[in-house]
Amino acid sequence: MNGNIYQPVEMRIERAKDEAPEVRTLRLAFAHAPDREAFFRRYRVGMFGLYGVPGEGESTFCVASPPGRDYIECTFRRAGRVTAALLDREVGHPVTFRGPYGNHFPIESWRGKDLLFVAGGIGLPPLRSVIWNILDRRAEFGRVAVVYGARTVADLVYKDELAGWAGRSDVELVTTVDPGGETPDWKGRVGFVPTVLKEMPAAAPGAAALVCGPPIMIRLSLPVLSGLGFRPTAIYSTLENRMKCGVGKCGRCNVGGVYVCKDGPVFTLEEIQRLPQADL
Amino acid sequence: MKSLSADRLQDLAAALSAAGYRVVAPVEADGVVRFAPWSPGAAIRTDAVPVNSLKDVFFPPSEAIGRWRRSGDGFDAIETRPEAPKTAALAARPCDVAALAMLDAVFNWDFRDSFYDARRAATVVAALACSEADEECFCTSVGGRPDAAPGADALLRPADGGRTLIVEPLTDQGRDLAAAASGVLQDGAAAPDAPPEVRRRFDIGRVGAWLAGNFDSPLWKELSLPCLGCAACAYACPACHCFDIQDESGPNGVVRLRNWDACGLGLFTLHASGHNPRPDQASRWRQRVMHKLAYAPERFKVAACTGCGRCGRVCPRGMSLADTAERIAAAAAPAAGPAAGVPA
Amino acid sequence: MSPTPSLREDAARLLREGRVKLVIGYRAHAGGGQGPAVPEGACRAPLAGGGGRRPAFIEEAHRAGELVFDGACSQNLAAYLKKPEVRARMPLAIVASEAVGRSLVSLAAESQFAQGALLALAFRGERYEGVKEVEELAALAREAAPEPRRDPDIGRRLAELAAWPAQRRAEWWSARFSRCTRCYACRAACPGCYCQRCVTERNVPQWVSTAALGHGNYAWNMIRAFHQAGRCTLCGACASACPQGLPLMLLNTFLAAQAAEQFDVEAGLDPAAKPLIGTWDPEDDNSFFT
Amino acid sequence: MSQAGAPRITAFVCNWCTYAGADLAGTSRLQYAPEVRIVKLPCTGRISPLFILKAFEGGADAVLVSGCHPGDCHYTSGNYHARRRWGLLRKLLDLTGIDSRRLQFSWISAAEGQKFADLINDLTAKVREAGPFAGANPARKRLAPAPEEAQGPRRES
Repeated sequence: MNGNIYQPVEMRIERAKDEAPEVRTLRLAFAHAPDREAFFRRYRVGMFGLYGVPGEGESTFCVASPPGRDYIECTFRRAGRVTAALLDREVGHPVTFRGPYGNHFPIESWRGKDLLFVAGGIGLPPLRSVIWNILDRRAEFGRVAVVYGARTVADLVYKDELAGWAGRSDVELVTTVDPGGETPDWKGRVGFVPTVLKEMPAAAPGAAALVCGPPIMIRLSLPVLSGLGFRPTAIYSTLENRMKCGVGKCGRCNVGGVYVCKDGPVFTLEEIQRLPQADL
Repeated sequence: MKSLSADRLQDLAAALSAAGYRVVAPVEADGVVRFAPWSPGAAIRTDAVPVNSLKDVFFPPSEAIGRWRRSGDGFDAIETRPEAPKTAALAARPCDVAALAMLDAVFNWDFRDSFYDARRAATVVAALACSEADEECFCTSVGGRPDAAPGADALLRPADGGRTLIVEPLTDQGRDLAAAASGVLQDGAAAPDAPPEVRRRFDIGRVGAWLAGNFDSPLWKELSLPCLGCAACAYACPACHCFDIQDESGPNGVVRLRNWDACGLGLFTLHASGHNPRPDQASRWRQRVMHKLAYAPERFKVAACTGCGRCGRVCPRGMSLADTAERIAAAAAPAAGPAAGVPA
Repeated sequence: MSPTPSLREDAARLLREGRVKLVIGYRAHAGGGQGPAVPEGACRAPLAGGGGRRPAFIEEAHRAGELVFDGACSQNLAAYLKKPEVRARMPLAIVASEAVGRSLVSLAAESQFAQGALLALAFRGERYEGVKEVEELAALAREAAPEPRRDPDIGRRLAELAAWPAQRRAEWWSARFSRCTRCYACRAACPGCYCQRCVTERNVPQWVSTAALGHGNYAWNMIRAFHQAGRCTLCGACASACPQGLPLMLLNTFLAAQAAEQFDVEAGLDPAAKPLIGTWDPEDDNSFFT
Repeated sequence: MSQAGAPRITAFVCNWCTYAGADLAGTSRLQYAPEVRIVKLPCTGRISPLFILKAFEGGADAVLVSGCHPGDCHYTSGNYHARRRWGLLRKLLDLTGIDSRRLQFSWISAAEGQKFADLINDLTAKVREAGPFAGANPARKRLAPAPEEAQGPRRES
């Protein structure tokens, strides 16, 4: 039991899909079956991993795909050295992975309950794993509504999946783009997420809301969610602090008494509000 | 009672070296006393607090934690093991030994860090009780004392006015060490010297109470103004343990290194997007103080400060954790008693 | 007569009249005293504690009485001009020893603060010279040091090094650089190291390894010194700040001497000086080219 | 071709003069030592001290920096700027153990193919005489990614 906890496993890029400008989804297959089994034994939606290219480093993103697949997916935007290196890798190339790390959404406690997903831009990936996890077990949950917005139509990620969800009768999907971001053939809404969110039905008893996106969107959405009847203990989000180790050692993600990599990344609004200097 | 003439510490080191230990001790090079590998002939300095701490033995400034060989478009991982030779750390100060509780906790609280653990397991720590304290020392303010080193494997206690060191084994490893050095140890009584007086600078309880409610205090800005944002304090600190992970490549392969890092450096929390949740030195200095005296006690039940005073000794601007804690304790004072000016 | 009363009066007046928002100076450390004698080699940056002197940041006239000045005020306060928190309080005044004064002149030459944004409460030795604009500070500096001042001891050590074979020099420096922990106290303490993002923190590509290992430490110490060539005023702040006691002043003095010898440049004397690196002369030394 | 003990020489050259000179040496079929690796930059003004340090870090036995003669810079003054930097840098590196046998500077025009070939031959001979730098190089990266890499033959890359 004295292995190197910083040693990643080898993955192979199975598919690469450009979602939006400089935003790509990689589907990664485990090079070795025991690594895959170990991963899926522990993986629950909300957890994150460190994706790497030896020589460039590792970068932290959520796992954007649900359990029950034989691969994992991540969606990221070009930001620094590691994401640039990941974007350079092609299908068939190996990359490295460590994880899953962190806590997860309390999905079992939501059985029979309504769920409202609120996402902006590149904030959809952390919720996408939850949405698919729910859809995989659709009958166990109540109503599922998704409000998703981006600055422009081009910035919407998972466009194919959005089309798929729009066509389902058991998912209520509202997509919106910021004013000025629409295209002539845009069929969705025009307006900011918090504005569109106001039109959603009030929370049913036990309903949970999951919010992920730019800080300003989250900040403005919270009062709207309160207005809809969601209590701070029923609103969930994920924190994206900078991390290096992912395993509660390097100190980078420490905020207040919390190590985001261990105690998070999933927090309720109530927990986030107790953190000092939370970015909300 | 086993003891050793104080001027025979080098002989003790030599005996341990002959017994297969790598000896690490305070030795001087170029006018600076550092905790470093001892080599025959080097004087072991017990009169000066080394500029670096015992931490370096277990958690070096840079070490490899991963290796790959390139092959085509891919990489072959090469197993990377810690370098952990059998080591004796001699004459570590009680404050340095006390910090091991913090390091042990963070490197093992969930995932176990095999690099740290291997060296911890391979190292026997023989502490040296202090016979002097300077104005930066404040172990007694954070629950420590200069003449006891819980967590050490053995204690060298000055006696007979500094002429003798009593060797007190505290663990089996310490007894092994004493056995390995039996040739240079003598039997007989010695009178332990009185420990030095280490001034109590602040009430840790009062500081903790203030920290709990003053995250947004304007005092942070004031306290942090002299700070220039380097990592001298953190790297000298026996309990600071933050690190960075960086890859270094060559034509044939890659080494992944873990390098020390510090919350006082502006880039520590800078996101690739350009956003920085700790955008100024006030928030960074607050993080350092909070982490040591509030977050670590809350999470690990141990303060990440043992009062060694190195931060005050190395800071280019003469700042120190003790000064900050003193200021905080003073700020907390009015609230501790009946609030002044408030009608009963 | 002690200079302190007039220093305090000037500082209070500048604040009261609203000419500056902040005065940066020195105060006595509350803990006070020199403490017990420190054994040779003990953990202590030589000037860090500064004989019980600490930086003081005074924003209210009534606090000007905290200011002190004497020979123990050795920290180079010009380094604070790097801090955004300090820059936000311009115009400001700085208590300027000769060393601080030269740093300020050098920073003025590099356009690091706007005209009128900074006044100096200038000292020559321990004699108070009054409130000075940068040009007057430069005149003081030229008057105080008509000839370049170099530490003769450092000169001797450099001559000794120069006489060694290259391999011995490499080994000698490697042994010293091996102690560098990359705490960047040298950079932090230096008024001239004001890049918002230091070259060692640029990682695309990573030119300077951040590892505290031989190659990273060599590259870092070379680049730090080289970036100061022709700019360093030899105040010694970097060397005083170095917890490991690295002989940084050997590098700085060597480069300052080279700058003087090759290009007739002496930093910190002329606020209108053109930067050494960044300008050129067709007559520059060409002898090392084949 | 690479052989054990062959000196590794990195040459940073400008695009307009020295690279063209090297090209001329090639098209003129002049023989010169093959150990030099040429890195072409737009101008000597672009050759940062960091490049030179990086070359030594990576194990160069010597570094050559070469560009247009003074007055001939394609960008008017790039080589003048560079000359000033190197006047200081080479002294600093010399002080710390990288002496002038390991770091050389030259001006070679597009017409000077013969000068380029001669220089490379001369430099190579000098570096051979000085011997491998590895042991004494203060800038050298001494991290072995693979344990066997340290002893293994250098790979052509």
